[in-house]
Amino acid sequence: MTLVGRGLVCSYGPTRALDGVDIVAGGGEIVAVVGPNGAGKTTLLRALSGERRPDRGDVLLDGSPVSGADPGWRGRVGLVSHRTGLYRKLTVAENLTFFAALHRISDARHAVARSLETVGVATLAKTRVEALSRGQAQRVALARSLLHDPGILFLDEPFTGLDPAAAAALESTLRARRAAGGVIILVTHELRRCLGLADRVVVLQRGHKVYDGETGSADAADLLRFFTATSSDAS
Amino acid sequence: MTLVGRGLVCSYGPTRALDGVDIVAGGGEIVAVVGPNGAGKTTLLRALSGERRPDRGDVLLDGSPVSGADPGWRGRVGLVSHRTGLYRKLTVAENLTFFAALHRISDARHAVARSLETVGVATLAKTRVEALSRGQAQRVALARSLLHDPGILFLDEPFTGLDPAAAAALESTLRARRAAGGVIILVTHELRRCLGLADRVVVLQRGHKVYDGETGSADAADLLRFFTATSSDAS
Amino acid sequence: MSTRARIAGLALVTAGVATILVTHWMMAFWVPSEAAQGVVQRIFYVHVPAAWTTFLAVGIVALASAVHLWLEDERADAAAVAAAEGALIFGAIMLITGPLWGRIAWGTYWTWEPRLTLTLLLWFTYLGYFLIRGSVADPRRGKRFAAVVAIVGSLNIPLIHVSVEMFRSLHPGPVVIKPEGPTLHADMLATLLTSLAGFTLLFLGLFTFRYAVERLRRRPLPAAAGEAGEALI
Amino acid sequence: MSELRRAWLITRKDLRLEFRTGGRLLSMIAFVVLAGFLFAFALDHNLVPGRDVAAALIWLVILFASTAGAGRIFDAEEEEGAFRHLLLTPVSRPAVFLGKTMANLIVIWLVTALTFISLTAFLDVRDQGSLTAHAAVLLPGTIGLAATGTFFGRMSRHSSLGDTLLPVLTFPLLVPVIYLGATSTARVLLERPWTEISGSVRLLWAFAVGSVFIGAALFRHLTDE
Amino acid sequence: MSELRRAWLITRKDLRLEFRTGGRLLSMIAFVVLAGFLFAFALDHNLVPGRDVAAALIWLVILFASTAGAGRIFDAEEEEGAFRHLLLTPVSRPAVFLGKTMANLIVIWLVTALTFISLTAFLDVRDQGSLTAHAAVLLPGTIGLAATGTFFGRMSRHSSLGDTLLPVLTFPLLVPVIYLGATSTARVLLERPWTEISGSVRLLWAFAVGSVFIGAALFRHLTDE
Ligand code: HEM
Ligand SMILES: Nc1ncnc2c1ncn2[C@@H]1O[C@H](COP(=O)(O)OP(=O)(O)OP(=O)(O)O)[C@@H](O)[C@H]1O
Ligand SMILES: Nc1ncnc2c1ncn2[C@@H]1O[C@H](COP(=O)(O)OP(=O)(O)OP(=O)(O)O)[C@@H](O)[C@H]1O
Ligand SMILES: [Mg+2]
Ligand SMILES: [Mg+2]
Repeated sequence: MTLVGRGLVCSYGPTRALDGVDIVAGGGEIVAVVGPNGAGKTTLLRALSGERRPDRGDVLLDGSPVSGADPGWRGRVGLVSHRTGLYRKLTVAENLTFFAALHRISDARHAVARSLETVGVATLAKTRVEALSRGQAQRVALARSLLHDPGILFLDEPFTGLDPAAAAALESTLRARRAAGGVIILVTHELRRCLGLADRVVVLQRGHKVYDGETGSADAADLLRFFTATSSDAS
Repeated sequence: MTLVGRGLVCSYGPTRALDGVDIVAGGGEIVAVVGPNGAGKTTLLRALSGERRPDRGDVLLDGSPVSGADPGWRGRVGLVSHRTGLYRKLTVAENLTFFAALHRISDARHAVARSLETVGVATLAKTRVEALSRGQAQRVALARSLLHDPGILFLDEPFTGLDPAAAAALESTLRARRAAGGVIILVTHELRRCLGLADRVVVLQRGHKVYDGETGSADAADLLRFFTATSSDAS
Repeated sequence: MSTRARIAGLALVTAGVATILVTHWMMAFWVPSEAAQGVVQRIFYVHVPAAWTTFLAVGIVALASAVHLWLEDERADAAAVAAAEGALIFGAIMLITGPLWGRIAWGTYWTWEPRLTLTLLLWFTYLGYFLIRGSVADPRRGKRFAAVVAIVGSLNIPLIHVSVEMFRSLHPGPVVIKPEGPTLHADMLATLLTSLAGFTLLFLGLFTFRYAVERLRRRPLPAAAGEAGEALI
Repeated sequence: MSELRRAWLITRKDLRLEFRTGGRLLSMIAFVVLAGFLFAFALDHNLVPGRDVAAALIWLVILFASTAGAGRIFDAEEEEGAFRHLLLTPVSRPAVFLGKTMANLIVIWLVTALTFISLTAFLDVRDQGSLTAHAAVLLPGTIGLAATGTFFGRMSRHSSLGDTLLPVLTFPLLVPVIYLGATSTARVLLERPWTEISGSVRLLWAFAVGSVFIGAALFRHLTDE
Repeated sequence: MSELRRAWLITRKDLRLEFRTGGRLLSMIAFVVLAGFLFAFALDHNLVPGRDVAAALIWLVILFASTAGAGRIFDAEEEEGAFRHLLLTPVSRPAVFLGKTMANLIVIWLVTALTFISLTAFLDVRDQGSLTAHAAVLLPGTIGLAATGTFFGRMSRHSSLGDTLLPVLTFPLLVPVIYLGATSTARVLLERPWTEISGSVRLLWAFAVGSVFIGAALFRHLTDE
């Protein structure tokens, strides 16, 4: 399984958030996407997941184009975004059960319980989301993205608000999914963590890809310098 | 200048989010508050800032009680919270000018320009907040909290969404404010950063304070182990 | 404090009940019947004092609530709660006697005309007063919230009073409280005032009792060791 | 079949949110009852019999419920950005549209029922017209308005231009519906024979079926970027 | 003085948000014009002259504007949690209340003006009553409704049960206002002498002043926890 973004261009009105970005993510690989604020990372995930059709370029899975209009594709994708994407007035369990049903999960109750277990909030199942702390809500958002066991995961700063234990648990979950052959694209600002966790790192800057390489290679340290040196302004 | 929270108890219905917490923060000191998700860190900031009156206990500044009902106190406080607290349909400059005027800042235009400069989003002044990336919005939220040059800063995971450059800039801003004698209370999950930056660290767990000590002392390493070991569940 | 309150409450309730018994005697044997309605009109001596006592109680709730909001004094809140219960009780008497009278005078128990509707809403507001205290998560916030409800709800009283003139209304207009002075037979007025005195005394007695009980309930319990230690910090 | 079940899941979720929030429903209830009061007291019943304004008032309230609903039906979806996650599940766009329309419709029905009660209480519009006949007129009318509300509600969320365009777009659609509905209801109130009404009702059904189908078919253009 | 200036800043900010969002204003405009249409077509003008329902309709629309506004006036504040930051500035609570009430009021005025235009166009209510007299009635009425709307709008945000109580609390306050307003406007339409109206207008002013003052005084209990 290989996910490819080819020549992706995305604009918001006059702003070109992505300006011809190519990205490849193989199965069993964690690709980290880093870059200064406003570089276009979130936009890249939106384009890859099919949420937003790119103005130019296409997204291919194993060579054939995919689109957000295709339910088959949507069923294989998991997403964590900047906001939790939960209904505040519903309880944790109601939220997850709802999404599980839309994902046609047969044994929804069991899937919900298991995914809550994974992120360590099983005892909060009957709490309304509005009564959760930031980190608890983030855990539930993670649980939702894993609910249907998606082959392809898009994670936009998933460590936001997680305490060290939850972050470690998430890391090991991601490692396990990598071992199972999943495609994982991870946006983060924590360079240390991403160098430890990811197999490859892509650096975006003003909508362009400026670096793409293995994290193990010697370039990694350069990358860190390179990245911190050039990102002094977010605009 | 010394800010003291004494015997703070805060409940949300049956949930006791804070259960008798004492905290002291002197001028020229950065106090980090850490702890697992749901430990009560955000609630502690809400109680200290006067946004929520504690069920029991009180908050004292230099020995005299303060309350959110007192405009004088509110004028001295800066706050960054989990959400940006900006108006999405207003531009960055409109947001900041509005808050500057409510803070009775005489030269609002200049103050706004300067604080946008500090966080590196000066060129985005005329952009609406809804068109910002997560990190750009976080920078604006930081600019707002610094606008009126507050003596007391409450920062709830202020590094969320910031790229390494912005995070470094924030660290140096905080150091400068510490040098100027400000009180800074910083909630974060990034232990490494907080050990490097803060003078003292307070660990909360299930609404109780379980540790309080200098970051420089030998206990810091223990603390790290202690904290990561006991925070396996958020609920 | 609490013994004194008990004695005062008992005295007031006794006086109230005695006066009400006198009223009943007056109603039964002394006061002349009204020309148009006959005997039925005598329910007037229960209905109107009940209404006015309700107003008094609501006034006390609003006043005490305002004081509570202003000074955050627990005693004011206790007084508000005690008076609010009185408002519910005497409001219920008014809302029961009114329809009974209406069944005979108007041929219907109830109609959606302004005074009746507003009176019913007034009663619901003070039912809500209790619901809200219990249902807001933070009890202190619940109290303040209820106080706001009580104050806003009390604005209803002047409206109820003038509603008869403002709208086309079935309900009779003022016969006692009006600029020209009462237009009521002297004996009827005397009976009414006696009854009013009885209701007021009874209300004040119940109020004193309930206030004392509320104060007792809120006194911090002789706490377990841990609790007490915590309170000392 | 199973897409219909999923649509129903969305309806149930929306209704749950609606009842837990309360805001919209309660402000409508307040509005309906106050409207009843207002017309009951403000009109001189010797000059204007309640029945004559009842039909217009019923449709005004239905219009209000669907107008107010149109903007708000997507509020809870956007609160924490849940809608993009909903759209990222394999659920089909017509199912999303139907689910939301159904939720909208049920709220409109509740408000309509309340309007009848309020009118009976305040305007003395009692025992006028058979309930079946009223339902026969209201059913297609409310379905049409609910579907249009959902569609344009999403449209106004979707683009800032859509918002400004909204009245311009909705008017030509809504005016005939409201007109047909109000005149039919007035005739039902006067207990006129069904043949006088059936033509309008047929048109209302055409509008209802049309807006549901067209809405379901076009909805994906409002959700997929 | 300077608190008033700050209140005005809040008003300006709210209006700016209102116009940039458009939703509320536009759905009200749609509603107003459709209401005009509806009554124009639905009523038999030989039986019911437009003038007789015009007064009730005007007040119904004002009521709608303030009811719909009541819940929504705090929506933009909560979208990204801005309100707690606003409350954390040294601005006084009465200033916040006044600022929001003023914004609410201006929107209500716009909608009212539009209603007059729409009624003139559709119901043939032309040249009836002097504009000054209409304004003299509408001014206190709308002030009172705007203040009540702001107050209860915040209250319903604050507690879940408060929401359920809302209609019960608002009714007794709103019913007399609506009634006084509608009857006075009707008399202005009939060009009755001012003495027939002045009593009601005085009561409306009492309500307006009372609700602004009480709202300003109690608002802090709805904002500070
Ligand atoms: C059906 C439910 C009724 C309710 C809720 C009700 C309520 C009230 C209230 C609240 C008052 C006090 C008003 C004030 O003094 O400002 C009052 C007074 C009075 N009611 Fe009723 N009432 C009802 C039925 C009736 C009926 C059927 C009659 C007689 C036909 C009646 C006759 C009176 C009279 C004579 C007064 C004293 C008026 C005055 O002097 O102010 N009521 N009622
Ligand atoms: N809805 C929008 N409308 C207009 N411009 C937008 C919008 N969203 C993002 N942008 C702009 O597009 C650019 C890229 O945004 P994007 O959110 O992809 O950045 P990012 O790399 O995710 O940044 P961050 O690290 O801050 O999350 C930024 O300049 C931003 O201002
Ligand atoms: N509005 C609320 N209603 C009810 N319970 C709440 C509410 N907010 C927080 N809680 C509960 O109070 C506890 C403390 O929450 P708080 O937000 O203070 O935690 P935190 O330490 O900031 O956690 P995090 O690291 O996840 O941000 C949690 O158990 C949470 O579920
Ligand atoms: Mg981003
Ligand atoms: Mg927190």
